[in-house]
Amino acid sequence: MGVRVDGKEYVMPVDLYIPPHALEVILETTFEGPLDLLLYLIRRHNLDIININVAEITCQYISYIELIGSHRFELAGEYLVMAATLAEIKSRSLLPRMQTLDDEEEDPRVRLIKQLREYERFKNIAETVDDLPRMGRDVFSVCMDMPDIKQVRPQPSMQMSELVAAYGEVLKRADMYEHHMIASERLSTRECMSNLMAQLQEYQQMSFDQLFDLSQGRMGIVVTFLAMMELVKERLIKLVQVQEYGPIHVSLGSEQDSLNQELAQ
Amino acid sequence: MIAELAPVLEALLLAADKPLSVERLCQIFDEHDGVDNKRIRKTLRHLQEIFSGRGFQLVEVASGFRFQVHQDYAFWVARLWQEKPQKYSRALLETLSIIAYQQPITRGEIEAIRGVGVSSSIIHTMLDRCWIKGVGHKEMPGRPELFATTKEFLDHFNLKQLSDLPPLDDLPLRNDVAVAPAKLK
Amino acid sequence: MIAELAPVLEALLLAADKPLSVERLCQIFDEHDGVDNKRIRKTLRHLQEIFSGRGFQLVEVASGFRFQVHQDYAFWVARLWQEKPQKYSRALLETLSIIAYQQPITRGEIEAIRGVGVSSSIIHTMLDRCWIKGVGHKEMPGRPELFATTKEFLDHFNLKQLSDLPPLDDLPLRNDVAVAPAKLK
Repeated sequence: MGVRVDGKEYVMPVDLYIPPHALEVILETTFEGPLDLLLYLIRRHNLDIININVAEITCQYISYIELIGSHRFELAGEYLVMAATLAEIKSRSLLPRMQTLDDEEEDPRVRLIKQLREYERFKNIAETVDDLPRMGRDVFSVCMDMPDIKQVRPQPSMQMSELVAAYGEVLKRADMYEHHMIASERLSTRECMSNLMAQLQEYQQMSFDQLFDLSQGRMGIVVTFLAMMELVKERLIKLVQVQEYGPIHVSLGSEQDSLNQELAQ
Repeated sequence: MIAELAPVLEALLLAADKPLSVERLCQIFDEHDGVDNKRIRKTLRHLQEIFSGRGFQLVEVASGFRFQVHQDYAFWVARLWQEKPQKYSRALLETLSIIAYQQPITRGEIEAIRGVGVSSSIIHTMLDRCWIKGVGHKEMPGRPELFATTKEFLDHFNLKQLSDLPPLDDLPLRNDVAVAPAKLK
Repeated sequence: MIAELAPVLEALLLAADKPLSVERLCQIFDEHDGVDNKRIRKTLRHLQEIFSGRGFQLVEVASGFRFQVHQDYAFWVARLWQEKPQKYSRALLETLSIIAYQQPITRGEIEAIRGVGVSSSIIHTMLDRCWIKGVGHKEMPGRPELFATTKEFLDHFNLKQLSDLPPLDDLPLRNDVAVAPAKLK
C-alpha cells in the first residue's frame, strides 16, 4: 500500500504519518484536498473516525499545515478545518452524549460522514466521466475540405439583377405615371416647356420662383423643373444668377434670341 | 425539388465544423426544394445505416448530427499526432462532474462538496471551452453565479442529453450511520 | 496483421487536417501490421471506387490523398456559411438604383422620379452600409444634398467602375429627358 509520487513509492502508515518531505507533493498532487485524503485513509485502513488518535493526528495535521502554509495558504486552511473537525469529533466522543432530538443534526461526525459520502460519489463519477469517449481522444471529428476549384464566397444579399429590375420598375412606373398625369392634370414636360416659353416671351425676364405654380403639386413642380432643364439644355432659355445664393433670373436664351431676330428680319 | 437528398446532407455534415441540427439543415433549402424536417430525419437514418461498419459514422449528439471517426479506429488516429491527447486534472473532472450532476450550482456549493477550493483557472478553462456557462444568480448574500453545463459539453463527451450521463450511484461508505443521499434532479 | 485496412485508412484520412501521402500513411503502422505502400495504394483505389457518386470523394492532390466534399454539392455547402439572405424593401432597391444610374441626385429628385416620398430610414440604411454618400449640395433653394454611390457599393456588386453597371438597353426607356439615365463616366 502506498502512493506513487514522481516514480517513488511512499508508504502511508496506519498512524496517518506521512514523511514531511513527501507530504507537500502528496497533498498537492495526489489528493484533492483534506476530504480526499481522509477518504483514502478510511478506505485503506478501515479506519474508524471514532477511534483515531486525535492528539497525534492533530499534531501531525498541524505540522503539515506549517509545511504547506508557506506556499499554499488556502490549502493549509482547508487541512486546518479538517484537523479541527476531527478534534471536535474526538472530543465529543469522550463526553457523555446528550440525547436530544436535534442532536443528530449537530453531530459533526454525522456531518463529516455525509460530506465524505457525497464527495466519494462525485470522486467516483468523475472517474467514470473521464472514461467517457471524448472528442480529441476517443472520438475524432470529421471536417472535410471543400474542393479547391470552387471556393464559394457568401453571396451578396442583393443581386445586381435585383437592382436593375428595380430601376426598370421605376422607369416603367414613371412612364405610366406620366400618362396618368397627362390625363388628369394635363401636364407634360413638352406642354410645360411651351408654357414657360410663352410666359418668357411675354415678360422677357422672370425670377426662377415665379415660374413655378405651387397649385400643381409636387409632380407639377417637378415637371416644370424638368421642362426648364430641357429648355436650358436646348439653349432656349438662360438662367442667370448674379451672386451666390442670390435670386435666379430666367430669360429667353440665345437660340431663341436669334430665332426672334430671324423672324424679325 | 431535390431528387437525391443523401449526398447533399453528406456534403453538408462533412464540411461543417460542428454538429448540425435537423432544423439547421432544413434552413439550407428553399421551399421549392421539397425538403422538410421529416425527409431530413429519414435520410439521416438511412445514412447512419449506409455508413455503419465503416471507419467513420454518423452520430447524433446534443446539438445535432455529426460525422465522426469510429471509436474503434481512434487508436490509429492518435498515432497521426505527436502530442498525446490532453489529460484533464482530477480537480477539473470532479468540478465538471459536480456541475453536470448538480446543476445549476454555485462555486461555493462545489467547494462544499469537494472540501477544497475550486481554482479560478479551472472555472475559466471550462468557460473558455464552452462546457459550462453562467445561467443566473442564486438569491442569497453575494448573489453568486449559478453554473450549468452546455450542449458543447454534451457534444464533447459524445452525449445526446444530460440523462445519457452514467448514473450517479449511491456508494455505501462502510457501515456508517444512515444518511439520506442527496437527491439528484 | 491488419485484416481490414480500408476503415483504418478512412479514419486516418478523415481525421487528418491535411492531405496524407502514402508514405505518411505507411509510417503509422508497425512492421507486424503487414501494411506496405503497395497495399495502401490498392486500398485507396478501392476507397475511391466505393465513394464515387457520393457527396464526397477521395482525391489525390499534390501532397497526398484527402477526402473532400464533391464539387457538385459545393453550392449547398456554401449556404451553410451564408447568412440568411436579407431582403431589401422595394423602396430601398428602387432608391438605390436611381442613385446608381442618375447620380449625383438629391432626395427630392429621387422622390420626383419614384412619385412617392423616400423615407429617411432608407437613406440612413444606405449611408450606414456605405453604399451612398453625400457628395455636395445642389445650388438651388434649400441647397439639398446630392447623393452618389461609393466604392463600397461597387465592391458589393463586384464592379470595378460605374460604367460596369448593366446597360439599360433592354429596359423600357422613355425618350424623355426626365428619366434618361445620366451619362456615366
